[in-house]
Amino acid sequence: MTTKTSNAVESAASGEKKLTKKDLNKVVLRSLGMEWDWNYERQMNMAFCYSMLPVIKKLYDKPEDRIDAMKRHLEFFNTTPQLSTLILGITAAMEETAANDPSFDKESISNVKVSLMGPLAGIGDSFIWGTLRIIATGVGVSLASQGNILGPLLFLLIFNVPAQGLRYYLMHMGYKLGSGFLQKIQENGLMETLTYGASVLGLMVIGSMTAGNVAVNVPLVIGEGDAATTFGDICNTIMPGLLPLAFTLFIYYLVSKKNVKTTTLLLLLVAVGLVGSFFGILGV
Amino acid sequence: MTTKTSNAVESAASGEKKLTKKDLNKVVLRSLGMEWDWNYERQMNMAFCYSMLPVIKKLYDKPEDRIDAMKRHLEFFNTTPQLSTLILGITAAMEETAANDPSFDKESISNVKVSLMGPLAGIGDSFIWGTLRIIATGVGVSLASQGNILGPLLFLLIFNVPAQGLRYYLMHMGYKLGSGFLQKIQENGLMETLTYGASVLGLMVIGSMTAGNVAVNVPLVIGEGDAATTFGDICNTIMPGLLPLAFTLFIYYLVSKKNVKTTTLLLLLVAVGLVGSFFGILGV
Amino acid sequence: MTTKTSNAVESAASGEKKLTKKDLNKVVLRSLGMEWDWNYERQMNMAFCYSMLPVIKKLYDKPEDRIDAMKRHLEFFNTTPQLSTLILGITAAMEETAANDPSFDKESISNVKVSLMGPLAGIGDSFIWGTLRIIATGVGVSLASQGNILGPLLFLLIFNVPAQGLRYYLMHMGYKLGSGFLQKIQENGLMETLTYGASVLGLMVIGSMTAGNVAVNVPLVIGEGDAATTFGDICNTIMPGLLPLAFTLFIYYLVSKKNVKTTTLLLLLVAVGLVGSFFGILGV
Amino acid sequence: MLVQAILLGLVAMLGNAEYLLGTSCLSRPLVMGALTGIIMGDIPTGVTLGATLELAFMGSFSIGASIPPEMISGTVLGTAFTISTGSGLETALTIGIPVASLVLIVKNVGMVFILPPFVHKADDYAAKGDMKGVARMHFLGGFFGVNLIIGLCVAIGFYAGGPAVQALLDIIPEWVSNGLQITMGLLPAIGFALLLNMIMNKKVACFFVLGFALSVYLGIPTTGVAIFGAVAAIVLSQLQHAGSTQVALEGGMDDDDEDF
Amino acid sequence: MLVQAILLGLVAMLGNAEYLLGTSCLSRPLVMGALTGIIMGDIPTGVTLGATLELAFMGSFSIGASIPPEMISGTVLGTAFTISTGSGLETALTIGIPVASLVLIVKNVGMVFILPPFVHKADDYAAKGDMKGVARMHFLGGFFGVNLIIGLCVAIGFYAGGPAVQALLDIIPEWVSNGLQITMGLLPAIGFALLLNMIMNKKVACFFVLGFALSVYLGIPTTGVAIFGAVAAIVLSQLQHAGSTQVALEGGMDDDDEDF
Amino acid sequence: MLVQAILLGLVAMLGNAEYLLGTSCLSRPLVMGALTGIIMGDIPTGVTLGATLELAFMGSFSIGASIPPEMISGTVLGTAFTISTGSGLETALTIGIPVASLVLIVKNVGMVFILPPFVHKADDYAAKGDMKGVARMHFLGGFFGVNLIIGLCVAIGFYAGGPAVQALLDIIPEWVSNGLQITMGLLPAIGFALLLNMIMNKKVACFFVLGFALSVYLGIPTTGVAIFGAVAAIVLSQLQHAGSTQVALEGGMDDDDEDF
Ligand SMILES: OC[C@H]1O[C@H](O)[C@@H](O)[C@@H](O)[C@@H]1O
Ligand SMILES: OC[C@H]1O[C@H](O)[C@@H](O)[C@@H](O)[C@@H]1O
Ligand SMILES: OC[C@H]1O[C@H](O)[C@@H](O)[C@@H](O)[C@@H]1O
Repeated sequence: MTTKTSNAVESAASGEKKLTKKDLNKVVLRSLGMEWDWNYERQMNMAFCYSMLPVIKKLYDKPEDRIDAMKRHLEFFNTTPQLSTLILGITAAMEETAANDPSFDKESISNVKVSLMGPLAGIGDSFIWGTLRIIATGVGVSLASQGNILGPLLFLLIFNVPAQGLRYYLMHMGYKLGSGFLQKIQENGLMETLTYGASVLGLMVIGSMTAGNVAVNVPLVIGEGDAATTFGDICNTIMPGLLPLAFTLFIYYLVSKKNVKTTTLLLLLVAVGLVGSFFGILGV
Repeated sequence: MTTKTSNAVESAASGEKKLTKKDLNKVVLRSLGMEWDWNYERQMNMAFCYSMLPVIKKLYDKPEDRIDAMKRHLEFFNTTPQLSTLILGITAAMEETAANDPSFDKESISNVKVSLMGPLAGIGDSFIWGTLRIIATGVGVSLASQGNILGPLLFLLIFNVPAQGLRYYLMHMGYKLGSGFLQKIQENGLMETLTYGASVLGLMVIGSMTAGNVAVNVPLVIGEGDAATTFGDICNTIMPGLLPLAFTLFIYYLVSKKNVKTTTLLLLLVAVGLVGSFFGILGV
Repeated sequence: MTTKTSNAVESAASGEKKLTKKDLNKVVLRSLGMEWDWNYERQMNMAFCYSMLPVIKKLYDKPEDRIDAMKRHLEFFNTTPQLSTLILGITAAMEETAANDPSFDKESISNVKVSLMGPLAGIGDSFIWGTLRIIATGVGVSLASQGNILGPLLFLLIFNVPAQGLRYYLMHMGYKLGSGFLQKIQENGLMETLTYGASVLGLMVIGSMTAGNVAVNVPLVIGEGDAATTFGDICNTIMPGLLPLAFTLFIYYLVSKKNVKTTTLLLLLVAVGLVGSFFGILGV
Repeated sequence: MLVQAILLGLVAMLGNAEYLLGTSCLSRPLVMGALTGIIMGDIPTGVTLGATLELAFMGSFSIGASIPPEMISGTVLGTAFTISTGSGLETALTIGIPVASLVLIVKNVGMVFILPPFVHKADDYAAKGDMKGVARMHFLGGFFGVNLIIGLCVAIGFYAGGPAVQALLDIIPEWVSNGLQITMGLLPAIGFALLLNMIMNKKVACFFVLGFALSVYLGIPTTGVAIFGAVAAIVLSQLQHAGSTQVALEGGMDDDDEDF
Repeated sequence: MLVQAILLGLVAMLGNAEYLLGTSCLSRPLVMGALTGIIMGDIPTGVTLGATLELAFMGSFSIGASIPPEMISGTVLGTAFTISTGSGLETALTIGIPVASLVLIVKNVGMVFILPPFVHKADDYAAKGDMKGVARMHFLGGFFGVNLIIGLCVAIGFYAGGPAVQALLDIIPEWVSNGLQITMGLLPAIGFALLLNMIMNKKVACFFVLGFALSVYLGIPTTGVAIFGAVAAIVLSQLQHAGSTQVALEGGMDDDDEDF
Repeated sequence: MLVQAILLGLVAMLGNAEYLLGTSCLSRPLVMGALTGIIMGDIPTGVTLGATLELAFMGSFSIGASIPPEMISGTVLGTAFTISTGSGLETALTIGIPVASLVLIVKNVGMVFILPPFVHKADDYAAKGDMKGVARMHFLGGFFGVNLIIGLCVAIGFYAGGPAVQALLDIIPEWVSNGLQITMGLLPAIGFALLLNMIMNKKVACFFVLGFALSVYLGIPTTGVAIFGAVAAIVLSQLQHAGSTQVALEGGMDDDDEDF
């Protein structure tokens, strides 16, 4: 906070860099393409960097600073796209501080990005895909199934008014958070608490979505006659959904411990599906 | 504690004021009318003050002390009536301490009253109205529906033996708490913990009762034909009971932030019901 | 830890006593009879002591030390039998430390035994009896009900491979814990945390098993005609399963506060069952 | 006829006097129905109708400032007319329920216009140190502000007779009676809001939502939520004071004895 | 006949010897039924009856000091008589279940009168430092106190024959057999009470209620409760030690590595 | 015919362009069906088929790296063929669903072989400080790597005609299409694993299991779990910082004001 204030004073004297509302709105606009070139390697990295370009241009003059910043923002990034502006806003604010305060530790920018994108995705996916989309679909389908063209129109409206409104709002809120609350929180050592809380929420949501969206069926028959059961049913006796849970944790293990690439996993799962289907071990 | 003991020593010497069991029983008797003149402005205030009169008379001799005490107990009060004696007991004990120890901060009496009545109401309403009454009704109705006069009699017995027994017991327990445990707790700074725990329990119970007792139906139709749904159903997709929850929180907001009076709210809800019914927006 | 290391150094010099893998395996073998002479007085005490004999023989030379150790291990012991080796392992490691370090407080051995056996039983019973056995039974019955002899065979395999595997594994893990982690934990004052966590889990599991396995039915009719209910149903209105819960807590009270012997309780329950059945108060 | 009317009025006043007698549930239909039966000379029918109306009003009880339908008048008039005309169960319901809504409005008029002056008068007496005055206001306020009104409604209603009451009820269009019923569903929100206002602050607000969510998602009844709530309260209180001396909530002892 | 009786007695003793062989579930009806089938020369029927009785005794298992019905004798006699008389499934149940209750009583006589002397004798040997003596008591106690008794019950029962056993069972009035069954439902409470006595103290008592409530209100099976319990245990342990070095329960490491 | 093929290709590209336009759900069957209807000259049928396919693809959405079936091509071709041949609802489904699985594979070929070079090229530009270059790679990568491919699939598919597409689909044996559907069920695991990789560490891992268990044991939907999760997050954060200054998560204030 003190840094902030003294900077503000400095800024009157020297030429302190300051992002305007217009700059932030440019970022909002660019963020619309957050999933345009989503790739298996670093996911939203290009779109994130592209969204940050106006900020980078405004804040940094020296080429090496710009190169640095671009590299920083070409790193892995992924979150619920409509809410990505929250992190863009926070990041923009932190870049601003960094541009004006040479002693600012730029690594903390990446840290904040990384620590927020996961929980935000967990919460956001549940809200955007699991709730908002379902409501919009409910209304849309109920009209469209009668051939009423209002169906798709209302669908788009109900989905996008809150979603894009949030996108806009979160950018500015993120910027404010980034330059005020978040710095205070970091000074007070509360960042850890915040991430902890967000992780608790995010993980629970991911757990619930895993239960609903990952499907692993093993219709392998055990026993004979009326009393016969399947391997899948026996697993469900231990815990309902044990197989999807174990499978997801296994993939997690491959990703986090064995550093298996996403593309490899993709091909692997196609193979597993085909082989499992061929031998009748896995079912739909 | 030390104050207490030294007071006890003093009392042998000087004329220390001490409430007897008989005094407390008088209060129990008077507490029976706790809801007799329940009013929208300060709810049980008159009955509470009336119940405290024997205590005030016994403990204070000077008119200004009595006036002070009466004013104090004519303030807002509300809790589950059958359990009100818990707070009466605690309050009586604190008045006793106050009467004997001039340095005692009398505001703390009001504080304890206020901080306990809410949680006690939450827990008590659930027990008295939600559980005890339902059990008594169950037995009573099962007999009465055959025309058996034992039905209403057993109903009254099953309800009142525990309810009024509790009323008696809580008075004396409250008095003991107020002169022992509660003071110790206050000295140890545990009062906050106690209120915290009671609030957790009380709020959860109120939340549950809100879910069961507030009814907001919006049968506004959206969509056409087979796929049509109502506004209410869409809200339930987001969260079952979202409307009653939101409505209750809105009323809470009016009460706590806008200081809207209870009488106003009452008239408002009558109006809302009538208007909603007239236009078919709200349903039974 | 420091004690441990300095002992290790000593051991090179003097003749320090050390348990080998072979010794531990002997204990595993003997632990198979953990329930062979289970008795109402001290439950698994004889089998536990018998299992520890090889350890006692190896570690102690002086007769008084051996007598001491035998007495120690003839005390009350009970836990899920297949998992008893965890505690045997820990105990063996602690005896080893005691044998080499005269300043070691031997009472802590009994303390650790006592504080771990309860939570382990709670968790273990749920896993071994509630989960593993049910799965094995499911598979076994589904085959056997067609007369297929594979049913009982698979049943035994599915149950015993994990159960006895665990028995073996836990012995060695227990030994390692007892000579490393557990001592560190005790030094760090984390033992309490560990017991706390284990108790939380153990108690929840016992609570759940109580709900599923204790049956108290009171078919006493209250009311007449169609509206009649039973005493049991009224209790279930307060809380489902209130009677089994209250009954279990009452037995607990007899056991823990009144020190009623298990044999007495046994006879009591037979009497209660017969009398209740005779007068029609209790039902199946 | 007049005597019966007066007696029924007194029964109704006795019902409302439960609030002077320990909130002892005298006003419930189960009790009022039986007493009406005694006055009308047909106890079994009175008791049976009481049971029927009790089930109908099961969900009506007062929480905080939410006042439920005025069951007393509903029950007494519903039961009395059913017995006097010898008609069936439905009559008790079709008269009792709308009467209860209607008299609630009359009762509220009393509580808004008649009762408050007594409350303010009590303040004056207190300021003068007049204990007797405070006590007097307490008794008179409740009597004139509520009790008498209900008695009058019942007595007059019965004296006017079933057809007159029915005619009055028939004037009311359906959307109004529907509207009043909707309001009955909304009213408890005031009670809960006032309770919340007494307890809630930022730190604990989430527990209100938790209790609500437990009920709507898992269908746990309130007693069940109270059990889960008690566990939460105990554990969280312990954690809050971890490190400092722990107090056992139930027993008020300073130390945590292991042998429970 | 005599030979078969002796062999069945040995089968029963083998079943009970599961307690010498790792509590390996040899005594379960599924296994006992199959072995009885072998002795009786009709394996498929033995196996099938074992499966039937296993389902009937599914809920019977020992927790703490609660001893379930003596399934071994019930299964062996029930199966043997069914095969020898060539009757249907029901016979196995109608004989097996009451026999199991009856022999449980006989078994308890052994555990109350015969076993304890061995336990006390072991104390004496220990006091003298006689390891061999302690070991001997261990083996003999289990054998004479329990194992042999069950074997004898089965052998004698089979030798006496189905009608005799049936006659014995028929003497028992219905309220007695009902009463014994009620007792079977109460018995587990002793087991749980003893477990509680080992773990419970004021601080954690609420978790017992929590586990119970989760099961009765939400119908969560025990494994499910164990999962929720594990989460609670981990989180609460962490919180208790917040501030001080946190220990990761699963791995026993001192620090909390972020890359799991 | 050719013109329609090109227009349908453009509609498909517009659908995929939702990822340039705020992930605005343009690609959903509900929207694609309507637009296809416009091009094919039968709006009501297009809208209705869109609704049908929307329901079929309800569970298909992208989480992390799990890519759902390529609904755009499925919807556009399914709808277009149904309208052009005048056949019933089922046609849209029997063509739409397998086409979506098939084109997903083609799309993945693009994402695995065509898109990555653009990503790496962007790194080079960044290293040189060339902002325009980075921006260019962003646009071109998405266009050539994904967008164009989908457009081509649709245009070519429609031009080849229903029978040709059907023939292509018929070649695929059942175990393959089954296998692909199984894979669709497995794919989300990658998405969740990547999310977990971003958040999970030893300390909080149990909450993943908790969320899962709440859903499978109690059937709570994800929003419900989020509500319970929010309560847990708030309470646990508070406890973690108990003692030190407490921060109210929602408002960012330093102190805990009692009047909420
Ligand atoms: O809510 C506490 C309390 O408030 C009012 O006094 C009445 O509604 C009572 O019935 C209730 O118990
Ligand atoms: O409860 C622990 C343990 O107690 C006794 O030893 C037996 O009932 C076992 O079956 C059980 O596992
Ligand atoms: O999970 C976060 C995010 O990951 C990817 O970017 C896509 O699957 C999005 O749909 C999703 O919201």
